[in-house]
Amino acid sequence: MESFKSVINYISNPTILVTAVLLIFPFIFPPTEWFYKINKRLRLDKLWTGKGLLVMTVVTISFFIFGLGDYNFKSIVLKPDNVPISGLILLLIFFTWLSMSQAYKNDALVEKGKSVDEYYDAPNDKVLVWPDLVYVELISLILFSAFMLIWSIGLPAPLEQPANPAESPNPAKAPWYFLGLQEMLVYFDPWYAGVVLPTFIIVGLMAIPYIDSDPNGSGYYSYKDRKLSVSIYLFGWLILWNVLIVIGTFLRGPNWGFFGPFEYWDSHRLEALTNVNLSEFVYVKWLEIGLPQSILLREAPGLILVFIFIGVLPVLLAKTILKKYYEDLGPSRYSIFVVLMIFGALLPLKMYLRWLFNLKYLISIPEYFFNF
Amino acid sequence: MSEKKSLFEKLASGQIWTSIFRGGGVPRSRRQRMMVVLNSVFLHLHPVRLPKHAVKLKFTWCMGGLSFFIFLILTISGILLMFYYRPTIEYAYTDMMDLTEQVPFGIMREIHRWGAHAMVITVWLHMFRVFMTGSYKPPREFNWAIGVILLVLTLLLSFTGYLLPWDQLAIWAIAVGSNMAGATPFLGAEGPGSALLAIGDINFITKVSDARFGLIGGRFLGEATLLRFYVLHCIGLPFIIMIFMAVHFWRIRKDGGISTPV
Amino acid sequence: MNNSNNQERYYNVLKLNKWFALSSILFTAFWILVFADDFNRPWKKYQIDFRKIEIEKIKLDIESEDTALQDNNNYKVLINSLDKSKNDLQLESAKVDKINSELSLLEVELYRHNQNFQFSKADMDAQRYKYEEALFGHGNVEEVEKKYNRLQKETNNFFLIAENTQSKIDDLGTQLKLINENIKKYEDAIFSVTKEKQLLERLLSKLDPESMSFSNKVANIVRDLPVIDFIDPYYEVKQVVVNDLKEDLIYMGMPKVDRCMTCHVGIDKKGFENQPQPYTTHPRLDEFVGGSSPHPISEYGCTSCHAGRGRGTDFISSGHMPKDDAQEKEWEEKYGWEALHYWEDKMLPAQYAEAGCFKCHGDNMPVTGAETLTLGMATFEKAGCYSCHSMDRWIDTPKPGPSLYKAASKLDKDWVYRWIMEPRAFRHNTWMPHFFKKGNNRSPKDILRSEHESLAMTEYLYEKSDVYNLDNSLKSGDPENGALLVASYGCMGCHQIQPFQDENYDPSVETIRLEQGPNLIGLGSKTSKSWLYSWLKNPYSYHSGTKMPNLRLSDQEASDIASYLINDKNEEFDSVPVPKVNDEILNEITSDFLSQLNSTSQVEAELNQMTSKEKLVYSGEKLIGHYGCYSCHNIQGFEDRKPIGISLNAEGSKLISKLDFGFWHDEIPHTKWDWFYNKINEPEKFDLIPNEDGTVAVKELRPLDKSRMPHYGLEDKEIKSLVTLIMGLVKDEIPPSKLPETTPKFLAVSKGEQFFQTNNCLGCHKIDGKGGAIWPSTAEWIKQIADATNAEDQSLVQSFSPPLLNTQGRKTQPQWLLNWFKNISMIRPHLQARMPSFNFTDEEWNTVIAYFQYKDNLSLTYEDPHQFLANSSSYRAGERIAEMGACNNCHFYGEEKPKQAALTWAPNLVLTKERLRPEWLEEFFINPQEIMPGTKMPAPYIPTEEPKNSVREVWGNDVARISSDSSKLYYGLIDWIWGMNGKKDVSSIVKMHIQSNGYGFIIEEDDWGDDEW
Amino acid sequence: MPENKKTSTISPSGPPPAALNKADSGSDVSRRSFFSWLSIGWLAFVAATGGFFTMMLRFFFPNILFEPIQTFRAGYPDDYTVGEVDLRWKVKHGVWMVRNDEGIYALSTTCTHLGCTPNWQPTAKKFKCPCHGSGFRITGIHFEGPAPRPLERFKITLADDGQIIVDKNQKYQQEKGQWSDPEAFLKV
Repeated sequence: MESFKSVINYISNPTILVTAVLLIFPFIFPPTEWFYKINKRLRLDKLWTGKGLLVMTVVTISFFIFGLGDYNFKSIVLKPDNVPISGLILLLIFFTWLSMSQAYKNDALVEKGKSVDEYYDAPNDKVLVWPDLVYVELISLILFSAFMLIWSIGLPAPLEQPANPAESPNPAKAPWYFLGLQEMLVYFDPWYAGVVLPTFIIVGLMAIPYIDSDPNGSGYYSYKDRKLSVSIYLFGWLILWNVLIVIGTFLRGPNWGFFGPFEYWDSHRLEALTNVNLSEFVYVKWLEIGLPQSILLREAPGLILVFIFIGVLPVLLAKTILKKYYEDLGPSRYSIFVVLMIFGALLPLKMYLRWLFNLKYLISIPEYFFNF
Repeated sequence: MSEKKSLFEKLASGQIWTSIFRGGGVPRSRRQRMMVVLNSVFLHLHPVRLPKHAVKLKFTWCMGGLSFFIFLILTISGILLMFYYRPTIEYAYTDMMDLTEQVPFGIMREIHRWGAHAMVITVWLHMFRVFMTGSYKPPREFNWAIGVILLVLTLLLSFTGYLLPWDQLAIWAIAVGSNMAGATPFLGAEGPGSALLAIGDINFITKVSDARFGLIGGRFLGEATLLRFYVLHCIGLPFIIMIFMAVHFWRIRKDGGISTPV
Repeated sequence: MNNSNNQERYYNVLKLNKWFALSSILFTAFWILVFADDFNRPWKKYQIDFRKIEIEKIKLDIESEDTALQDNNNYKVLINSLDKSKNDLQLESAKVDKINSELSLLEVELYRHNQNFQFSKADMDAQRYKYEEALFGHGNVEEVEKKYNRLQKETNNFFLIAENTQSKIDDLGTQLKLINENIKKYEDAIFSVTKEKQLLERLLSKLDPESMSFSNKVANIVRDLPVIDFIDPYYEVKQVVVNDLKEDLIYMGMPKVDRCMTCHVGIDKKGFENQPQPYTTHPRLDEFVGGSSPHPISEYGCTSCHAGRGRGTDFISSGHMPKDDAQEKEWEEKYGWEALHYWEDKMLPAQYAEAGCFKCHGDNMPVTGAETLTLGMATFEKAGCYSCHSMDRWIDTPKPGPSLYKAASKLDKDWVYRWIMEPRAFRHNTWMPHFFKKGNNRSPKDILRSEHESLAMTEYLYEKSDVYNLDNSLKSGDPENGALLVASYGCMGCHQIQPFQDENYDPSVETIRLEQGPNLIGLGSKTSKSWLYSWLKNPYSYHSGTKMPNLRLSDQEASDIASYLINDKNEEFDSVPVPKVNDEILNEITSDFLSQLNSTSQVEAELNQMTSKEKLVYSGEKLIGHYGCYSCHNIQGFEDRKPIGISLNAEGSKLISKLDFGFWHDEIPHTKWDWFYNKINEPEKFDLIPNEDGTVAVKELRPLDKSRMPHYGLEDKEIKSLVTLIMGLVKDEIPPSKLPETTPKFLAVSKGEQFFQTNNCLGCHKIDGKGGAIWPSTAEWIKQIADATNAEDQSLVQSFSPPLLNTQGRKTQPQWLLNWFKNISMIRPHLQARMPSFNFTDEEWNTVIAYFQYKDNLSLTYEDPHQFLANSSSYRAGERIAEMGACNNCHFYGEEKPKQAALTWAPNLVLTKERLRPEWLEEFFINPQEIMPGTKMPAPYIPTEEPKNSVREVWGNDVARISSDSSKLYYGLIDWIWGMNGKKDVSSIVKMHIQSNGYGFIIEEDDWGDDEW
Repeated sequence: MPENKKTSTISPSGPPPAALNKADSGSDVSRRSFFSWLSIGWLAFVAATGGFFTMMLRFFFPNILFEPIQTFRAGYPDDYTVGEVDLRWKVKHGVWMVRNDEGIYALSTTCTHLGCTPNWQPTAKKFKCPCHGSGFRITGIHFEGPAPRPLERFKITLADDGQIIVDKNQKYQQEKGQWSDPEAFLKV
């Protein structure tokens, strides 16, 4: 039992968790034909059958039930504001399954040359709204209201000590839906994690219909025809966003240190902070000449690297791997798409740089609050 | 039939009823069923007829509808809470305690709080569903963008409401959030580039003039912050979100109703 | 037309475009106006002006600093030396460069080593946690421990390396420092000389655009531009928030916010004293506003004293109020001034500004520095306002008027009638107010009724009067001697004999002291000689609570004084006829009161039953109740009555809407203070109706409904002082942190001050320069017994007046003081004025003693008596000093009379050991003038400055041994005084001497002075 | 619009109807004014709207603030002795003022362990926390006991009149390398 817990504790470490997710993800949600074939070969599409749902649900629920036996797990999961997130996990599993199972079903129908489930022969196939839709809606609303009532009775809303601006709780956490952003603060400065990145997310989301110009797959669940777009979306939303929220909520304890779900939140625990800026790597560790006085010179390595990543890489990609997309999308759509992708990719990239090299910042100009 | 009308039927054919419900009577015929939707200010959000799959819960998950419904729940419970809550740092916390313990049906606070969480989740899932069915594709691109704005507004509504209990949970969550505003490039006192906006010895982006100040109304979280968040939460953001919701719903209909396979 | 119809148009779009453009332009223009309007704030011009004034001042200051520097030779020398050492440094530049390059290399190294150390330490710390966790049972101890030990070693190693590098750097740094030492030295020295100037220049560069760099010049303009003037404006609203002082919002208190300094920019800055308002410095920066004053602006704000609307930032909205009509005119022209509507708490005009002091310092008397308020409090107390208007502050103060329990034995009945009718006709400066012949009861009919009312009250007083057994030992007195005694025994500390009003009368706290007792004129009309004699012999036998003390007069003395005082009669007053009782009017008065409780028929019946006398007594009692006579006087049958007036506890906070301006709303400015002024000046004013021609009519009121508040005939200054006090009677709740600290000292001192005030101690004594109201009378007496020249000699007047009480606490032994208070004996042999015997309780005397003690920061009641050895060397030294100093010239040594004339006599030194504290004596010896300004006592001469040999020769060995130590010498003197024995009471000797030899005033020439000593 | 074009091309070929001609010339004039009026209109409208939004924005930055004042005036540099810890602001403001050879810094009196207030021990030249024995040197650097990091320093500047101003809003932590900030230390 204890060893199982410590295994869970171990593998829920962001390093391992994120790596695992990154590795497994493309096989479950294949972005390209190649992955798709392997997905089929590994019979991973079985996940989206009734049995798959059963397995996933049973595993998740039994994990929760098992976990609730543990004091530490219980005290975190049952914190009133964390309860919705547990619910969210279950809902996500269910709705991912729901959409994917329908998508795979439709894919199969399309493959057989049949029309998809949602296909209808306009206008004959229409039904009147009254009473079918209105009634269903009414029932949903009543059920939901009933659910809200029981939820409200069963779980009192939290009210902690009165506000004390002089003493911050450890850890101080943002509302759960922003914990993804707060988790990014570990790797980026607030100007990026808190301002620029959210702006990119919002803009990126709004830009989706303008970048994904493929008219296929409108109005019905499908996967095969939209592999890349769906997998990118699922990666961004399901993984980056929700997994970071889960990590931020359940696995971050005092001093924003990592704690496994069954670990005690010991505020005395220390983590060795040995992070180094790129400029220090270059000038102090390798060249042993000390940091130059001039800021530009000092940060030159980082600036060059970032320039290559943002300025040169898209061009290179357009010429090589992404040539097809470049041609499909045209220069303006392509550049928006690639910039968004690149900034999205910065996050995992920076994570790994931190984990592997203890890299603090690529560019560090604290004089102007500019750390990147 | 004409001899023996039930009480309800009598009522339904009377002047009062017919003046209120244009269609009159129980909608039985196809025409009546259409009219009932067309003639109701509330129901005519819907089209009269729909593709079959649009009625299927399996397809819609009812998440958009639920989001709107929760918004209504939050509006009502929020208005009720406003009767007992004073947004000052002297009273906010104690009013919250009294709401929990003394106010009749103080469960309104739980409904409001959990409703808020639920709304974030339903809006997310709604977006998820819309993406998975590819419903953002032309001609619905713009409505997707509106939807994204609605998502952001939902998060902001929840975020502004988070401060109002004025407990440790509230102010530190907002502190974490609002400190990020202080790091806005150029416009935040601790953001990159703000130091460049200076002439001579005068710095133009300081703690009393940056984005964070505009958000929280002070250098620290305090009275002004609480009031600002309260006004935004109760009036400002609901006002904006309602405008966008109206556009969102309007555009659903104008963009050809629920998305269908072409 | 046709065309547009085809396009389904009604309006011509081109026209609409024009309209659109025009309306948009209008819209934009108005937006610009909105911005201009918002930008244009009334306070800005004051800040702009003040900035100019400030720049001018700093420039002047810099100029004067410059001239000072130019005259400073040291400065020139320093500059030269600095240049020289800089040149010297040039020679060593190679060495410096070498060190610098070494340093930069080492610093890189140190950076690396430090980082290694820090990272390794971070690892070690993390590992230590793991190690401890392992010890707790989570993990493999051995493995973790091994790693931990390895890291520990590594960390230590890195630390040593880093430290080593650091010490190398330090060495080089020291070398550099040594090379630069001289330069630094001179630079520091120059800096300390020019610091003032540099500061001023720095300040100027922040203020004066001409002294700014170009970019700052731009910034200076940009920062105050519209819209962005929130970022870091120069011109801004300044404010002070005082959370624990509350703005009185009638139904609740809100934290005080004062923005006065937004326009009064210089209020807390020194050096703008001569600028006009609003730029001037606060006139009492040491007391108020200043950061180190007891009332710093950050903790008290402005309106907590001055009142007004502190949040306002323009002239009108801040609630400025003019001090008089002229100022009102001026403001109306200059600012379009009008009174601030809807704000109760308007700013106090200059003459009432001290009202603000009362709410915190009301327990003190006097309120130091607040002359008007103090006069107001003294007047309030003297006039006995508190007895009708009950007040918490004066709840324990005795009634101000004389007791009338035994009135019949004291007063002539007709006199009483006339007195009630018109007190000031008998005594022009009496504090007994006029109830009759006021504006609202001046008609012949009213006067007739008033006469009967007076008769009735007189009748009641006589009917109910107790018996007083007169002292029968009255002798035939000598009025001339009586007059002399009155002048010399100290009567004039509390009384005056002033037949006529002084034309230069200027009411002050001092003049009120002289009115503690009545002006002793016309006593022959008022009372009898035998009563006066009995009263003088023992006032307490007549009324145990009287403030008049017992002067321990002999029978002869008392007879003399009585016969002197009784001689004065007021013939004019005596000639006022006493009317016969008119039954009709008496019935009317009686029935007015009877009908308050009874029906008309009952009243009739009652009236018919009563005799005329019964009616007089009955209505007399009712009238005394009606007019509230019992509030000030002890009157039989009114012991438990409550006072008739409203409480004034929070009168200053009363809403102005609750003050009835009657028909005077156009004549009297609509302010609280003007209402109060008029109410005090002419209490019946609001019963009157002003006519166009300046005459007044009286409102239609029944006699008992008329305003009863009596007329005091006060001077303008007195009324203003009273208004100041009343404006200070506010309900504000002041937190303890803002009040004067209620230390035992504070409590004792304020209690003592009040006791002194109530009992008029300062009528005779002077303490810290205040009091001594008796001095002019003393001078008058000296003129009588000597001549005008002597009377003008202030030191002489001082020496014949009751003693100063400076340092009284340090001076006397408390136990002796208490005994002496209770059993007075002579101390100053030459003094005629005598300390009277008061029948205070021990508690009251302790109030006085505690006041003295705490005032002098002493809290020890019991002290060891001074120890000394008679005939010790020290004692003998003292003896010698006394001899040399000829103490015997003035002081009694027991029975041994002083050598000089009685004029200069001083206390018997035998008394000293039980009376004084040696510590104080030493202080006194060192500088008598400092402690008792004007004293005749010289500092005893001691030979501290003289060479030992000559001291030995002249002063003897005992003094020489300690001649360099003044303290030892003084203590020798003290020892000697303590060793003195002999007769304590020398009063009979003194009496005999003065009777036979007189005082020995030097009448012809005025060469009496310090030279003799 | 194309109609207009047509008429103007037609007109030279035949005698144009007077009315049409009139309308044409009129529309030519008004066309020019059409652009100018409309553009002026829009320009003004946009400016006015800009004014409105500027007002909205400015509205959120009040002219006065009601925040507790965290700064205090700590007298003149000369009031402090070199090498000594000044205790005069300890109780009122929670600040130790220390002057060394080069300048003055303001140390927070809050122990970084659990927030007790250490005492300055002049003989041992250290701040010693009475709660758990943490020790700090005169610089504020911790050297004994459980304190995890050095004491914090406050922002210290010189006012225009030469007085020291300590601003407790701004903290400088040594472990973050902030002590080298020019405002963490007042050079005298």
